[in-house]
Amino acid sequence: MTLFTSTISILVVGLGIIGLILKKNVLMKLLSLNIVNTSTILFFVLIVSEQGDRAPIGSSGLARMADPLPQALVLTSIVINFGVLALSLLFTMVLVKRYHTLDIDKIETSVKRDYKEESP
Amino acid sequence: MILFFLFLLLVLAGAVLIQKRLLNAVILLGVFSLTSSMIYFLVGAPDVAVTEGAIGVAFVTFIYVLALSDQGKLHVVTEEIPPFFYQDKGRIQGIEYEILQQLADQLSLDLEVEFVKHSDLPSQISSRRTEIIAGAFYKEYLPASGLNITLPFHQASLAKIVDTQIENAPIGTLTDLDVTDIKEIDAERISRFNALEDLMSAYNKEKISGFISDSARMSIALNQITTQKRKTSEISQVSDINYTFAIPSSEVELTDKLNELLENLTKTGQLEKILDRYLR
Amino acid sequence: MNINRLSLKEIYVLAIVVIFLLLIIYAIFSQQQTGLQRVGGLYLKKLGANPNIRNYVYGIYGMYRFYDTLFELLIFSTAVLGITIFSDLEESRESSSSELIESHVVDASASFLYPIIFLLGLYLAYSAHLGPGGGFAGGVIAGTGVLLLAIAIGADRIGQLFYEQFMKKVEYLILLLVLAIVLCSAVLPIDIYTGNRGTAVIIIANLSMGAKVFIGSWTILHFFVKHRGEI
Amino acid sequence: MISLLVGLSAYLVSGTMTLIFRKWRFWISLSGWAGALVGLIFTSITYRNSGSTIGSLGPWGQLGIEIKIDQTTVLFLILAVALNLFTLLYLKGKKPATFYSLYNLLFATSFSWAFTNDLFNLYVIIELMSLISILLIGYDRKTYQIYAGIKYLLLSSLSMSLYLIGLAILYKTAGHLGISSVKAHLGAEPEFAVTLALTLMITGLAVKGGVLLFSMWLPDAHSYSSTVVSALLSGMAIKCGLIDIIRLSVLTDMSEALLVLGLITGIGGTIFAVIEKFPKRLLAYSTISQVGYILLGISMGTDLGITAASFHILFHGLSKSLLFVAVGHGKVGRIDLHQVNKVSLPIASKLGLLAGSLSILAIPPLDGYFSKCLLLDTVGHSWTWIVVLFIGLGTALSFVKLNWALLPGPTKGKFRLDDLSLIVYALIVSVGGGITLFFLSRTYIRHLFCLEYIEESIAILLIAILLYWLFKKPISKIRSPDFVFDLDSSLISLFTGFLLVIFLWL
Repeated sequence: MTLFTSTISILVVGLGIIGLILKKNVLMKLLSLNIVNTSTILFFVLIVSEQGDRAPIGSSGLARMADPLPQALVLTSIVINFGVLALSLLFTMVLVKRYHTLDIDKIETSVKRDYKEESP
Repeated sequence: MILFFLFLLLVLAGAVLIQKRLLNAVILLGVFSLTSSMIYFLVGAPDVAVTEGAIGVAFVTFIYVLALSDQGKLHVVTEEIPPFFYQDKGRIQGIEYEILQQLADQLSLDLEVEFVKHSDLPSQISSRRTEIIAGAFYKEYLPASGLNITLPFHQASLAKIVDTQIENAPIGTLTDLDVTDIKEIDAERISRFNALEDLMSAYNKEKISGFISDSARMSIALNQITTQKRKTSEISQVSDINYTFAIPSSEVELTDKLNELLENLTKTGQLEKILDRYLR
Repeated sequence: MNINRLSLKEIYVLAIVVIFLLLIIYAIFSQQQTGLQRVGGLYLKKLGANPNIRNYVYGIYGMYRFYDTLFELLIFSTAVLGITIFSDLEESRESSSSELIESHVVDASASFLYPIIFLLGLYLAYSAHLGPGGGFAGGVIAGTGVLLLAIAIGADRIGQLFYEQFMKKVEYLILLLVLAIVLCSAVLPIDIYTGNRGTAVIIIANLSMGAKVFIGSWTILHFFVKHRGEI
Repeated sequence: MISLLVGLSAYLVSGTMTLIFRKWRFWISLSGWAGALVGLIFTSITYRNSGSTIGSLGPWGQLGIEIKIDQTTVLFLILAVALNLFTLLYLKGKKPATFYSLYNLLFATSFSWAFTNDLFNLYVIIELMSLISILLIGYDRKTYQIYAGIKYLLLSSLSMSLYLIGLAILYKTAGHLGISSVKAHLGAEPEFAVTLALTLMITGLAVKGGVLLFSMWLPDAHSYSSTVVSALLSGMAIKCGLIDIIRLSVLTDMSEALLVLGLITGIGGTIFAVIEKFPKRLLAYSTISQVGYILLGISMGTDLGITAASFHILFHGLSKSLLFVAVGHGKVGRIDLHQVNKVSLPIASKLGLLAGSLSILAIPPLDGYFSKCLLLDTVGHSWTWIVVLFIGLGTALSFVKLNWALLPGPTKGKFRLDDLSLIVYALIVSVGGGITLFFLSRTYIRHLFCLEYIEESIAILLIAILLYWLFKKPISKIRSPDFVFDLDSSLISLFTGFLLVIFLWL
């Protein structure tokens, strides 16, 4: 059971990576990066989970408890991905304020033009 | 049960990537995080479900929507002036509209047009929402400072129609025309009208002996003159004007993008085709 | 990225990603199911003995690996620091209008809803060791509660109401408090998490994390409200 | 464990205090540095008398986070503390308070990075390091800096997700997070899943560590950012990725994968460096080629290889940051080396330039010589020895080109105080080789000074000068390709690198 669930979450990671590389719009790249991060976290939790796990809370209960360690680690990486996202959105905002376009190629050409124009 | 949500996840990820509008993509991303939070709950990880729900669904979507709330719009402020920019049966048409639409597609933005009366055009420039001012705009048209003038897209002339019989009545013109610097008309004999219709009605009732207007409106004005008036009035060239767009000087990037577009439109001859469709 | 006219680069990218996926899927399937006891099981046994903590996930990130959570707080405060560094960007065009949405429905519902949201945030923050939730989820939910208020009353008035400048300083003092907790738990010979003192330390750690994330998330939201509509 | 906490809390306290007491930001950072010095002394004492130890943070034994103190830790801490002192004296309160807070947080991460032996803690610290260096890169808010920041952020975030996938697979098999306990549970012959997991983790670290195919963000990030930031990034932030590759190399034998990576990085880096015409970008490319050296050292798999790599991390960090500050101090970061001649430079940056380049070219008295010879020792007389010499020749060529344009010009500007810190640091770099006494036995060092290595390095320098003098014109004709370092192509090269490593390893 866990094999299927983790393979599907890996497929979502692959989809996110394809979007990240092929999309020309900077914001779409950020969205697909967000997809990659969320599905990697999902993969981490799913790969160690078994059928019918119980939440690792409280003492009693017969069913097998889910492994608490990946859940504790994943909490940290959710916050990390949020931090990365907030900063990259901030930087995109600064770029769009200057260049009025979200297309990565146009941004790259005008960045190189600005760098050459600005005398040392 | 989990497999259903996982396939939903796959479909949502694909949907996010295919979206054309960014706002839809962001909302779908929110749903994507919500499904993943649901899966966490089913797998027995409530802690992660709550955190993913709080941060992944609510906060991230808020930030995206806030940053995007005015996503990618090109604001155009214009006066309704056929054949340049006018609404016909709910559909916006006109020479300038087609040019700006091509610019918007190039910048992958949506064109948002705001029709406004001539009097509050200066106030529009000050409010920082406008990016382009259109509507048969030419240099003498609006002495507002802080405007970049783009390349002209259409040469035309300022024409004057005079009714030979009436001598002493003042010359009428539209309020927006800045005709003070044209030599042969002395300033005080000009009466200003703020709309084309009452200028024409004044001319038909001989309140004014003639009027000056740019050639674009001249073509509309001509068919409003009553037939017997047409016999006694003749048209004379006053000075040539070229129609351009005006962009607030802070938007340097936008100005040279528009100039670029105008250049290759004239080169490819598309501009001529648009002008033919509307003017000739 | 339409399917029928794929350029060479797109084909190459698709090929790489497909190989990448196949490798990982093969690795997942080829992995022998090691029945051996993972360290997670060890945590469960050890935490079962500690009466103070019922939520074992908190037991790991709140007690055993609190050093990770310290760095997580550092990451969140770096993000907030980055936002404050860039906060003197000139404002966006729309932010001239103070309220986001001028409608009485929002005002009425905001004044009714925000206490509930704060309560939920507070509950999740301080009860992290008993049930699901945690400092981060609680702080962020309270942050969104303040956003609801900002929508109703207007971001700048919330700014003064909230003494932003003072709060920014408090935020960094809380970081030092959390650092002190890490130092005590690592250096002191006695295990500070057992007995009544344990619950006190846990509640202090939870509430300080919740407060820090709350202030940080409001700073981020205030920045994005001030600079909305840029992209 | 105490020394880690001492140093870390010193930097964290000074990092937060600079935001609260903004006026005394220089003195607070200096006190942070003092705390770190105490931490360094503690570590070296524990290392001196008890060798490389593995402990855990907190009283919880195996359940806590694993910490390791070994030669790499001590050497990297010496680098971090020295860099901190030098850049702090050079900065001396010129920047606003938030810059100092980020500066101290960056050193806090590098301090705790040297100690961790826990795979997930590594992930958290790498992410913190990348967030802070992105803010430092984009600090002056120039658009090209912001662009370099976004490219770095996207690449490092993607690579860290790959690292997390690798960690997930590894955790499922090994069940533990600490490297030593993972090694105990892994068993002799690792199966395919574990090899794949380790490759994914190596990819994540290689993106951070400046390996050519993976970190295409490096030339932009290091050449666009301001002087002190590029010195810190090139000198220290890059080394963190390499230290972790050293830590992970303990798990399985991945020598020939690292060997090939080292060759590609070394040769590619030098070729780009020779062609490049902007000084700062040339230094960034030469950082990549030096990373190739370090990878070669690690790939040998012997203890001597690890020592050679750690020493090279220290000495290259010192001299490269000296070079970046010297170039930045003279404000010649962006002049065109091919066209311009007779550039006027202040005396301090000339001295710094000379000391830095000689040390990297491994001229005997300076410190680069020691690490290069250690590397030559580990490599022995196999074919990699020729490759190492070839990379040395390429580096020599690029540095001759750099000094050819910058050194002979007149010196301008009167002697200022912050020049003094530059000159003092140049002296430290040149005489820094003495640190090896602290680690290696006296006889071994006398062996290092044997004739064969000395004439080798001098011969390389002379050949390079001759070559440059002959081929001055054609070199300046070649235009370095820019498209390779765009965002999309760097993402693609990341995955190509990954597939290369996995196929090498199978």
